[in-house]
Amino acid sequence: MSKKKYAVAIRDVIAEEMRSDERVFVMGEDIGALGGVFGCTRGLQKEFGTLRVLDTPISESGFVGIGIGAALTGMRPVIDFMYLDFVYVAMDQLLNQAAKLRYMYGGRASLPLVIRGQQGVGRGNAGTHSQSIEAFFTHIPGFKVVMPSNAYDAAGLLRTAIRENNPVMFIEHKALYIQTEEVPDDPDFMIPFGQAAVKRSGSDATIVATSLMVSRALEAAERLAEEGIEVEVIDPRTLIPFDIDTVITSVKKTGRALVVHEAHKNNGPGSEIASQIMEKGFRYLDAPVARLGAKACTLPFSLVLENAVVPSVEDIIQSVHEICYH
Amino acid sequence: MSKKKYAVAIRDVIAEEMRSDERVFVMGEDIGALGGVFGCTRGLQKEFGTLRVLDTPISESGFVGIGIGAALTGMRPVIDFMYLDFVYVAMDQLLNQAAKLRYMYGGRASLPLVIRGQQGVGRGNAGTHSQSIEAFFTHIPGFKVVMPSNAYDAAGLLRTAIRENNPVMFIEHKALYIQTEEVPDDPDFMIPFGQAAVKRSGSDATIVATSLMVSRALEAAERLAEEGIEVEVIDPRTLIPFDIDTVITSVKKTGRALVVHEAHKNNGPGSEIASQIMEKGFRYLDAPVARLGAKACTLPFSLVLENAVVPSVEDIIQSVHEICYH
Amino acid sequence: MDKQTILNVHETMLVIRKFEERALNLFETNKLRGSVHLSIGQEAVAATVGAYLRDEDYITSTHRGHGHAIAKGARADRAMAELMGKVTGYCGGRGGSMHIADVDKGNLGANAIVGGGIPHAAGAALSAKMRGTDQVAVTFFGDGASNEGIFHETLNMASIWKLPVIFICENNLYGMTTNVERVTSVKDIAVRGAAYDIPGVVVDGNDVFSVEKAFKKALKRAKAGDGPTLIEAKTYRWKGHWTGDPEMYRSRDEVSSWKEKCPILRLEAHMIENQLLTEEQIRTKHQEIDQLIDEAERFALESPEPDPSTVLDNVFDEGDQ
Amino acid sequence: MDKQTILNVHETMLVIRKFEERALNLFETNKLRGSVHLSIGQEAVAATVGAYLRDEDYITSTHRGHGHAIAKGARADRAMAELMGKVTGYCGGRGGSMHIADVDKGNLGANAIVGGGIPHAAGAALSAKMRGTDQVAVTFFGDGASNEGIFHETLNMASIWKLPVIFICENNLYGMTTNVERVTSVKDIAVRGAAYDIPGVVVDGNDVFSVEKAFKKALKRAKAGDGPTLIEAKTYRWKGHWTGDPEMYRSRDEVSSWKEKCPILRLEAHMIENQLLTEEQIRTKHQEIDQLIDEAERFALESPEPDPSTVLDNVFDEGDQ
Ligand SMILES: Cc1ncc(C[n+]2csc(CCOP(=O)(O)OP(=O)(O)O)c2C)c(N)n1
Ligand SMILES: Cc1ncc(C[n+]2csc(CCOP(=O)(O)OP(=O)(O)O)c2C)c(N)n1
Ligand SMILES: [Mg+2]
Ligand SMILES: [Mg+2]
Repeated sequence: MSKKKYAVAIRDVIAEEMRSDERVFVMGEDIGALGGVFGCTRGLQKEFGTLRVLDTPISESGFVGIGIGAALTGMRPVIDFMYLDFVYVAMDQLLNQAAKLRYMYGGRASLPLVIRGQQGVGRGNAGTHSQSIEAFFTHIPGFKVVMPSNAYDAAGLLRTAIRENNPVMFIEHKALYIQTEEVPDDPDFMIPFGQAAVKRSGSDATIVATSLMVSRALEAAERLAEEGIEVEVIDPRTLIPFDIDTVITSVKKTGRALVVHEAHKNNGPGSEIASQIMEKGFRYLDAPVARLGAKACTLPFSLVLENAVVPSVEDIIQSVHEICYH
Repeated sequence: MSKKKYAVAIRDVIAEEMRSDERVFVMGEDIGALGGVFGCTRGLQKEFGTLRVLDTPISESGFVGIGIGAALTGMRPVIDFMYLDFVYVAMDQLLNQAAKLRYMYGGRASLPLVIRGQQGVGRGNAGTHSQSIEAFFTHIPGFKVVMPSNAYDAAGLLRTAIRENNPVMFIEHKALYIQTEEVPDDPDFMIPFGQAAVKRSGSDATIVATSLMVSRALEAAERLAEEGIEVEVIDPRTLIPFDIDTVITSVKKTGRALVVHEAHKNNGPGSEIASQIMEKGFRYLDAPVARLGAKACTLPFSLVLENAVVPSVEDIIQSVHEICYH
Repeated sequence: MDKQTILNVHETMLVIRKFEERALNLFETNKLRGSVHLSIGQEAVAATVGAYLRDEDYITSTHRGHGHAIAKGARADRAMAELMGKVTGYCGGRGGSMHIADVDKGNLGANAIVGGGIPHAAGAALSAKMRGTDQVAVTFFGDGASNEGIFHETLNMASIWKLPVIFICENNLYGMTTNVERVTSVKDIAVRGAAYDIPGVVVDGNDVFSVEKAFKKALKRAKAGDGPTLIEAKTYRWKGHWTGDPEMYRSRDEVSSWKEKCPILRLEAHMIENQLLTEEQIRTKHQEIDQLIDEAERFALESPEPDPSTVLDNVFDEGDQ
Repeated sequence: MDKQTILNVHETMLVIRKFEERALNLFETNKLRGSVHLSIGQEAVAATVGAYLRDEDYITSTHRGHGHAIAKGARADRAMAELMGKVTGYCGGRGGSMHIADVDKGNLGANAIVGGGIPHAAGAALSAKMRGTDQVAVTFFGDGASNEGIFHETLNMASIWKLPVIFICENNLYGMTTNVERVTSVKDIAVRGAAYDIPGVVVDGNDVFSVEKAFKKALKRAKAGDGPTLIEAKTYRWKGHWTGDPEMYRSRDEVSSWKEKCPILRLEAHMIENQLLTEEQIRTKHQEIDQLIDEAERFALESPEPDPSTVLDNVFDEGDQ
């Protein structure tokens, strides 16, 4: 085990995979000399050269397409998106191409392709640099969708992603990069997709939380414990595939559930999770499944406004109260 | 009243609005001489000239952006998308720009902009020409989202859309263009956004269905009536804003609900609707809210496969059985 | 072009022509459905390029892609089966006409999104460069596609990274119903190469020798590590954009003037003149290909429909890497 | 350039320079946060263009947009308030530095997406053409933005429709940390105009007269209905891409050589030489602007934060059309 920052855990896994597999390469904007805006590719260009750590022009649609062509022909690209919000300019290559080609080709091609990027609030970047947009990739079939909430998971899931034969959206969070955790040194340390982590156990309510919201849910749980409400907190870690079994097992016990994410509540990933909990756990539910997500407006620049949009610890506590005293 | 095809109803409203408001113009690919692949702009270029019925190059991202610039400066563009699947190449201009500019500018700008396009199955166009993708626009705030299921609604809602001061996604269905209905001749006939239509009343279960699925739901309802199950069928007509009140009123009566759409079930618009029904109608529910949508795979070309992916009348009947005999 | 290559190109053109004529016929008799875009009249481009590519080289193609697939070695029977959505088709009926692919044989796929396949070829070229092979990638696209942003982005990257990729724009004068001049700011799309420091060259797309000359030069340049070339082949599609197109955007005269420039008749005249084949031998060749297409049609018609219970297969690759 | 215009341009440059120096200072003392991109060193472009635009003309801008906004008439106080997210800011604190807009005054907005604002200017130009006015639209963007697809798409449409729009590429040699040469296939981005039949011209972006000459010509062309012009202004940003940029991608020497080409000092030398202002008068002008910026800072600091209960306002325009 070594204590590592989330960003460093990511960098190290990329480096190790590049060392052990010549087909792995990274491409993106400002990943070379700078090592990425968040340091996730720091030092790699020095070690692997300018071809395997390929600085691109500001041409996201084009370079995602180039990554697809490379993935179809024997390479394993890891594409760096700096801010995930920029995927909008490359959406066709992601959702009409990467997600669909294998299926449309009757399974006669594979696309080992990782798209990495960070999202969320935390740096005052305003509306087009603070979004949480995993729902696009949970809606259109073809991507695995990964959302590590800590350095340990980031390392284990990223290695799985790079060794996976399918397109993976690997969604980091800008506010987590400096988060530190013990990370295994095992160069084959992997966390399988589709296995939720129960971060805290409890008998009164279940919270399903992703990414940055996991820590807020845990903080809310501590405070709720003081009033005698014991909350179970589950981090699904991957949205596609989604470990509904662990969630239902918990709901069987608690009878109450809240889903919390930073993406907009309206038609957000929580809508799917809440619907599945209802479908598979209806008879255990003592209250409707609650959802928390960003309010239905663009993320504002002002910090006081931003704080009013994204779920806070207080919002989570209040929501748990509502489902517990339903 | 005049009997009109859905496509003609759309064409006529555009023409009338162009006659009465000089600021309205249309742009898109092959809309001029051809009048659009589905005839929705037929004859307009002859009447209004090549500037107000502007044929564009195949540059969707650019021309949506040009529409935005025109909308910000006093015009009211109606942009034709031929196949809505092509919005992926223009997603940044839609979701980071059109949806957000007014908010990011502190409300000091308006964007009267209609994006029209058709989606869905029906012509054997395979994976990138058969999708139903309204969920993108219900998730990212900033668009009104309209899904007319018949010529009457298409006319009334399109006029509202063109006179609206906000970006509107006006989502047609390729299989509905030849559907015929009585349409009012009143040049001010408008249907307000956010008012669901109860297409059939019933006491045993509520079906919320959109677009092409409305007719399938009605057909299923007729067949279910034969077995004594009376289904209420609600067409929300607009997803943003969404008329949850009409749905809850129905669920109060029936205690059971099914949501049916052609978009993928996973994280589809039905997830949001089902979650809202649970949140606001939990105590009336005798069964979990069921959802039907396209299966979690790319739309296949083969007709037998396509039919296996999109909800059929039989699927709807089966789903209603499940919630009724829960 | 040596004799054998000429014979190959001639045969490929015949297969494309007759395959598509048959597809049209099957469409009109309701034996196949969906979007079927024919390249009849444009065969010289695909056939000539295909003749100079090896199995290990790559192509990407468009919605109008039957010709490119055949020129890259696709079998008429499996291609026809795909047009009918049959399980024996190249994509098992999942893709249809607009997505015929054979990745193992270097056909990275037709693409129903205009411009969508352009960067895939550049990516295959990057991959070849990274893997240290001498493979070359070719991407076919239309005049209309040259106005999509992805054309611009890809040419720039191909140039700065000196990728072994060849951009072939088949300028058939129309994007759907729209004349290229009405929507494209330059007369020759080839001049856009200069915006990326890429040589741009215009060729007669109905003349195999004109295509050959430019393509060979581009191949040499690509293999030498000097980077991409943009070739604009001026040509014409004889049929409507889609089956059923009323074609009100062009005159009968225009169509028939281009039919006079038929690339197949032109090559056949050359073959006769240079005594490569007699008229008799050409007629025999036509009959051979007719039989091949009959066989392809029979194969496709007799092939089974996909099994609906397999519809969720192959969303993901569940195998080991 | 007549005397009054020179004085205006000089004043505008000073406001931009001092506004941004102050913004940097406020950022470093934690009085403002977020993404703040400074155009210090590039002021000549914005100020000169702004001097020739009327209120009714339009601009669109970028993440590095303070200068463009000020040159189009933005008040320093409301702009500074926006950088602090205050309710008195141009966007009521919703947009921040990267989205300053004043649509009624023709500033259609800064844009945090590289290339995102380019088509908006073309759209405003189309709108002017449709409404029959003689308004002109200008879009500013960087060297990096010229590799985005939307640049290509917009230039093509602007050309075919002969829109009164002027494309101004501020080539400051870097996109973030990346030297333009490493990612751009041509030395002069201006040559890309030819790919759209648009005149492309390179100017010295640190020299107001060089910018003036090209811009006036472009204005004339636009107003005559002859269509767009692409102007590439070679310039340099003195500060890091973002506040805190370690700037390992360029040498101190390079930075100081460009500081010697300071557009403000250059214009001031010209003014003294031509007796437009004395050194004394210039000093007084500087003090005046310092005071303006002091005032702007005070205004911004004293302005209230937005009320969180208003956060859902203005997603939609609920008013009549
Ligand atoms: C992104 C996108 N926009 C529009 C279309 C609809 N469309 C299909 S083919 C076509 C015309 C293409 O013209 P061109 O590139 O010249 O190719 P050609 O059909 O002439 O071979 C259009 C507009 C599409 N498939 N994809
Ligand atoms: C679509 C998109 N991709 C990437 C970015 C991140 N980004 C912000 S500024 C910038 C560099 C822009 O360079 P240039 O266009 O030369 O403008 P400059 O910053 O030099 O003024 C990048 C890559 C972005 N904001 N939007
Ligand atoms: Mg064409
Ligand atoms: Mg720059």
